Amino acid sequence: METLPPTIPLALSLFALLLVLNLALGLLRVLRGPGLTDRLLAAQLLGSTGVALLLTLAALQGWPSLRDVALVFALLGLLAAVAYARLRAEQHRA
Amino acid sequence: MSGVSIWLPTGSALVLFGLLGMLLASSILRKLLAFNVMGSGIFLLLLALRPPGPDGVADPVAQALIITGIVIAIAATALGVRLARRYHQLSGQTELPEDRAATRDD
Amino acid sequence: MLEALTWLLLALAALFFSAGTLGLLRLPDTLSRIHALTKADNLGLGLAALALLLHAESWAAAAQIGLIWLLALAASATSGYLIARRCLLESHGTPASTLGAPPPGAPPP
Amino acid sequence: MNAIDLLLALALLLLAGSALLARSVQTASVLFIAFGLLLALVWVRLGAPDVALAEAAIGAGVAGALLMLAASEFESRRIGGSRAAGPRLPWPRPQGWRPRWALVLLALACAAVLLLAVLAIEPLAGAATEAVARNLPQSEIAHPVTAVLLSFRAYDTLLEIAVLLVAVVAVQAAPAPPQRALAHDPVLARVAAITVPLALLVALYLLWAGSSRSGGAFQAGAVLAGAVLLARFASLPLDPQSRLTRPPVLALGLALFILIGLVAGALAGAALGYPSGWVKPLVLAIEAALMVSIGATLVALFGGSKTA
Repeated sequence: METLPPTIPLALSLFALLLVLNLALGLLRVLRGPGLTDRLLAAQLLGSTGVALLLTLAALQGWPSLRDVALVFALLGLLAAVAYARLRAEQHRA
Repeated sequence: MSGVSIWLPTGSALVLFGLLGMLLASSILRKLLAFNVMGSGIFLLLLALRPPGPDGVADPVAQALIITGIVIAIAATALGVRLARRYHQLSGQTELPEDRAATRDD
Repeated sequence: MLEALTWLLLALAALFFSAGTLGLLRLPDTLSRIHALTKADNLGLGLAALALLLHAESWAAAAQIGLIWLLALAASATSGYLIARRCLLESHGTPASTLGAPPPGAPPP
Repeated sequence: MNAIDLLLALALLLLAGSALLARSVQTASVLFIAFGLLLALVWVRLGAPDVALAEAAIGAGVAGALLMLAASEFESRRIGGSRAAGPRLPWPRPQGWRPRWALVLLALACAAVLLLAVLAIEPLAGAATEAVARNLPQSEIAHPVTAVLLSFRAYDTLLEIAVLLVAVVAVQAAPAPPQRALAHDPVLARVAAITVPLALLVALYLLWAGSSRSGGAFQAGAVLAGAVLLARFASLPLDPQSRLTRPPVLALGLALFILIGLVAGALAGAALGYPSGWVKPLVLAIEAALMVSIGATLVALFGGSKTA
């Protein structure tokens, strides 16, 4: 966006890169994680880091609609965890 | 250009993963999951072949096609899942007979 | 001034995100890892949201960023609770009799 | 920026591979949700926020929850020990599948041919983009993707809705196994009581946003379905009689689309056309009906509800 002070895009790009790096490293751990529960943390990780990345890219590229994607991410991260926990709860009572 | 071309091998690899999953997995649900992965690979190829314009926004026709594709994929997946659940309810199995036979022979 | 503040906030956010990832990589058990992920990452998200608020193009955009942060906070706290609960139940073997018992008001499972 | 793309691509392949190789189908479906969310980020990087919205809501949210439901049903009976199919491990099979080399080679060959083919294609730089941009003023819809979906290629969307309706009819023809009622969880109920109305609001917002920027009936419908499913998991009394998934609601979108397509089309002189000056209200009306029907369809595809 043209209204941003000159060094801000640089800061945002660096931040975005760092977020993706965190995401990739975190995923490695989640995939190796022994328990089934560890795997669900992948969705959690994408929930928080993904939202931050989307907000950053929205500012960086000047696309307001990316914030809408972030909104949907935040809502659906919850749905995944809830579905998982509820359905498994059901299983253990069976 | 170089930014886009990363996605061509990625999409092809996803298609490969999906194909392998559909051919080799014995559980019906795994096959459905693989079907979805394969579809995602195809969508990725579709969009990667239409590089974004100068404003960075991708081709609207390709976007509309992919949105349609995602909706059709969920409809097919849901139908498959329902049939699998019904099959499981009636037979107690999670695999189709021919897949069970194939894995038993190995 | 605004620029320096943005850099500072983004650096802090990056620090918290990295701390969360470090916790995810190094902490020994699942419950600790949930803790690292849901706490550190959300603080990072809050700081990043604050930095981006400074550059929001309108009040509506700023409100939306705030809403997203609140929503992500609630979602991750709830998911963290649900996942941790499930994790506890599974590690205790026979869950329904001990920790998984429904509250008094709930219908029998 | 290329480093971001590279990392995203690697992470995407990693997630896809581990979802397909996961020991239990439940794990696989959890990883599939993460795969969908990551893919949504990739769509953003490719400049397709509309696709990202649809992927996050439908591809990750609804499809993942659907697979998860079936997986938990299958594996619960197995763990419960009610199966008489002989001794089994708690998970289906240690690796899930055994490689059969001829098939592996065949798949590899197919993928190699595909890769060579797509590498040989000269990317079509913006031919369709220009055509859409040229005709956009004439369509009276500000957002190009919405214009393609509801004006330029409206017949595509019409048939898509018809396919959805056929799928839901087929799904309802195969009765779902009865589902166990979920126990009440006070924390979840309180959070959902705030989140569900917010999600309904987001659905309306996406519908409205679709006329000028990313968003539209599909994304809004998927968020609507997500809200209803969340309410169901939290045992909230939203739609307790399952009125939403009755046939009239499911068919509403297709019916209104056809009706407006014929009536307005007759006035405009072409089937599925809109008379000038009326485009925006008509498209919004169609999209609103589509949103309700798509949301209802996704909920119906998910299966029968059982309230506590």
